[in-house]
Amino acid sequence: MIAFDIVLTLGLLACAAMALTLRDRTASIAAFVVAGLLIALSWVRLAAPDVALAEAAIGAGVTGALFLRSARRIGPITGGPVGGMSASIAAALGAGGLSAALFWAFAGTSGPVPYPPLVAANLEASGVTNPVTAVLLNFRAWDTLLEIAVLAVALALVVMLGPAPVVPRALGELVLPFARIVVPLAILVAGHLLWQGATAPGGAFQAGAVLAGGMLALVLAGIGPAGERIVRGALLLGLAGLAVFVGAALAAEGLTGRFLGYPAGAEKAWIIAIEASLTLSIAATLCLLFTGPVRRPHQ
Amino acid sequence: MTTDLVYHVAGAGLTGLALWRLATCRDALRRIMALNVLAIGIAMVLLASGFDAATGRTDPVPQAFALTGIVVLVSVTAALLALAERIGGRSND
Amino acid sequence: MSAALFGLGLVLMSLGIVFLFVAALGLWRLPDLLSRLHVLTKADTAGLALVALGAACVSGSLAALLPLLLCVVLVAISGATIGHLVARSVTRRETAP
Amino acid sequence: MTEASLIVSLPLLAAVVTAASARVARPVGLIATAANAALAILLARRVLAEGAQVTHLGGWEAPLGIAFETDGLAAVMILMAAIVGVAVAVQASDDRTPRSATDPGAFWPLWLATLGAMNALFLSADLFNLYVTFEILGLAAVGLTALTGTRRALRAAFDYLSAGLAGSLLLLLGVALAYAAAGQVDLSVVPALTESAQGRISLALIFAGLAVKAALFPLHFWMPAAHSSAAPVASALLSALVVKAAIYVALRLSLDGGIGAEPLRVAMAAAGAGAMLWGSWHALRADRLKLLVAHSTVAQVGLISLALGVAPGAADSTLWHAAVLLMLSHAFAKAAMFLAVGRIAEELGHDRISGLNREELRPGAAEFAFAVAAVSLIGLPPTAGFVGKWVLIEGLIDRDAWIWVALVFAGTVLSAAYLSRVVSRCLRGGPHVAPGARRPQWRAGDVAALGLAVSALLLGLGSALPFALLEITVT
Repeated sequence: MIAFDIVLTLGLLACAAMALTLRDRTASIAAFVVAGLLIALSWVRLAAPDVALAEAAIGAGVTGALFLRSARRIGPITGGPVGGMSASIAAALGAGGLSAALFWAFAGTSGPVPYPPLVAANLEASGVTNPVTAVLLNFRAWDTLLEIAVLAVALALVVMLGPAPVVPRALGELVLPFARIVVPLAILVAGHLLWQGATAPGGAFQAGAVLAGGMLALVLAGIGPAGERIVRGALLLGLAGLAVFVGAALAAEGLTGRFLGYPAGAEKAWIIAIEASLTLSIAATLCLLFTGPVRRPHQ
Repeated sequence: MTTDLVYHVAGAGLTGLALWRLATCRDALRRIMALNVLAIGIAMVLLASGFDAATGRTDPVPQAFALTGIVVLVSVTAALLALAERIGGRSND
Repeated sequence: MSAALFGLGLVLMSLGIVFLFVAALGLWRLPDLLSRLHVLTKADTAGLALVALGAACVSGSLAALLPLLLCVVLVAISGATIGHLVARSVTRRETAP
Repeated sequence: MTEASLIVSLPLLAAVVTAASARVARPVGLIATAANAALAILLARRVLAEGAQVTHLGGWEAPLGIAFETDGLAAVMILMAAIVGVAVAVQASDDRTPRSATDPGAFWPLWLATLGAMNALFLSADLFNLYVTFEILGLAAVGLTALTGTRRALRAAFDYLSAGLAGSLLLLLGVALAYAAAGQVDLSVVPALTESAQGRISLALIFAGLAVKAALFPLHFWMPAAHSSAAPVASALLSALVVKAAIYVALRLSLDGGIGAEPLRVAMAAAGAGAMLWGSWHALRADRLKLLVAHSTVAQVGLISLALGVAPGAADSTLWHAAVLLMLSHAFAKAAMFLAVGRIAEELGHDRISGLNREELRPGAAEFAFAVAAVSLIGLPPTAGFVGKWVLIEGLIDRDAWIWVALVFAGTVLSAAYLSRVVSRCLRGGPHVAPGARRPQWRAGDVAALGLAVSALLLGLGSALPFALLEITVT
């Protein structure tokens, strides 16, 4: 399998290099998305299927869509390189030296010690059997709560900046049936990912991203109700995730005396309930980060 | 030659590639993309460090870090792109 | 039985890879966008379906068949839709003044 | 409920409410800021009475879980954020203050998210968790920069966010290497990191990331534009608080690292000296008031970083206590200064230094607040700036570090020079003010600026309290 790893990483590096050097915006973004998918494959090879799912859905999917949206609005690549050929070569040498140093530093380390046995020993008490979900929603739930806060702040920021909203246009006869198949499937898959996250790869982030994909298919197909009230509802839904998570953390402290300490025996119920609300909130947030808020009247 | 070594090389390579681009390019969108590649490179060396070649398993804690990193990155990318659009858009009117 | 299934799976997967390879070749060699789209959508979908079918045979479980089937269906409909969208935007651009 | 969990939850909840409804944003924001100040005082009292506390979140002990370390240093920083926050909130709640052109209510969720992230950052005892708090802080701060919606502000915000993201990624790379080298990422691992080559590289990467975020010379390139083009309330927060978060983490790591972090401290001191000279030079040449104050932040951050760099870790606490006092003094004085500059610019209609003394306008409360804040920044008695510099120089003389003493003096003289450019113009009543000149009206902004400037003065007289708190620091 080493041969496969080598081919995969070579392809990955080639795609990343294309994404960062091609002069044509669309081609560069396409290379970026392909690189994202190859990275998801790399995560599978590194025995991290949870990360792979999130990378494919968020890293390649949502980020790629965001880039495509902005590329259309910003226009072609402007401004030459900084400095001339010699500056570029100097930068290349510097970056090459740095990455060699990094490789030396990372490859010279001995690998994991304390965490895996600790996670294994406490997995029973965490309420779920997928160790990654146990880390994300129980052992280090505070990290995850703050991560949801990052999403919420990004949402507030994008709403404040008010980029031009994405206007759905008539996209032809095939998009409607496409959406009709994909949207219910997305909801189904999201629900499945969410539920399965407790025991197998999956969870709120992956489910939320898939759900966001379905919602975007709806928006782009121009189906369903649109307008200020829907966007406002999506905004509230996006923000609600953080409120629910903080509320749950405080409620848990009220019950057990420990911030984010779920009551014994009911951990799984708490985790699934938090994850379910996070899924909806993440989906709404990702969707709004793409479509933007309603254009404000004074602009 | 083990799996994690291959990915250590690739992660370090992605990091270097991104740093080179950040140093030599002025285009806003491309810089944002380079930052994304940089984050991917970091996630790759992180996960490769957590990979245990003997058991074929990866430490769940860095997996959680990488997942958090992906979500944080998409948030910041969306904000950066919104800003870039406003800057680019304003110069036209 | 399982050995025969395994062999069949390998054959199907190889066939699928040939299809995908032909699609890639077509993408490289064919002259214009519409004919490229033509190979991409058809040969790709067929290639993927064959690979998935082969993988299902190799794994030999019905439970694995379901997600694979889902993959094939999703790729088929999204491939068709995207092909349609690309072709449409190209014809629009060409007919527009 | 403990103060620690409430003080991190409350601002985040309030941020959600204010983001959801612009109508209730102002009252909710004011109440939350006031409640945060009350909680900060309770927290500090508890630390004084019961000593440092460690809370294991969710009951999971580090390294598996994340711990809140509520000690004297954290309490002092939380109090600092709370006090500056109250003043800024008072100024922002004034209806007549010109605010965002993009969204009138947008200030409050961004400010409350900043507050929540800072409280979380000061309490956190985990490297990866620190990275996540920095991301919230960075995004919210960028939002504050872009608040005015002008093209210049948006461009500065973009540069700020990309520099901030690069800084965060350096930090993350350092954390990843710390994980690879030591297998865990809680702060107790820092001493072990100083013992291996990989660990030292990881700490260097983390410090480099922090230097970008603290705008430490020579990685300060993004800062003057961001701080001078933002709205006054935003500049006050960015300059007084957000920059301090990175300095705080550097201090924490330097204390935890002990003797092994010596090379990093030397680098910090050298960069600090460079920042002091560079920032002062540009402040001397600035033609706009806000730009002068922004460059002065570069210089002052340099002074603080110099003080942290020469402090020999936890063993001898005098020098780093002095550095913390300088941080507090700079937070109050610089916030007062930005708020005052906002008011001055509002009355004059511009912020060119050459046009500060106009015949038809008498100096008002804002000018007075600026002068008091300047006295504190320069370090004249009885201000906190004076006490901080006094303790610093005394400690440096004790160890015969005459070069550093000379640099601190040079920085002081330069700060006196560039600040007197403004103060001399502000406070001259004299013949060139016409007899019928009008006085500027009193506004909430004047009260906030004066309050902060006076706090910086009083802190000098009451510096026993922060010193008492700092004694209770876990290292």
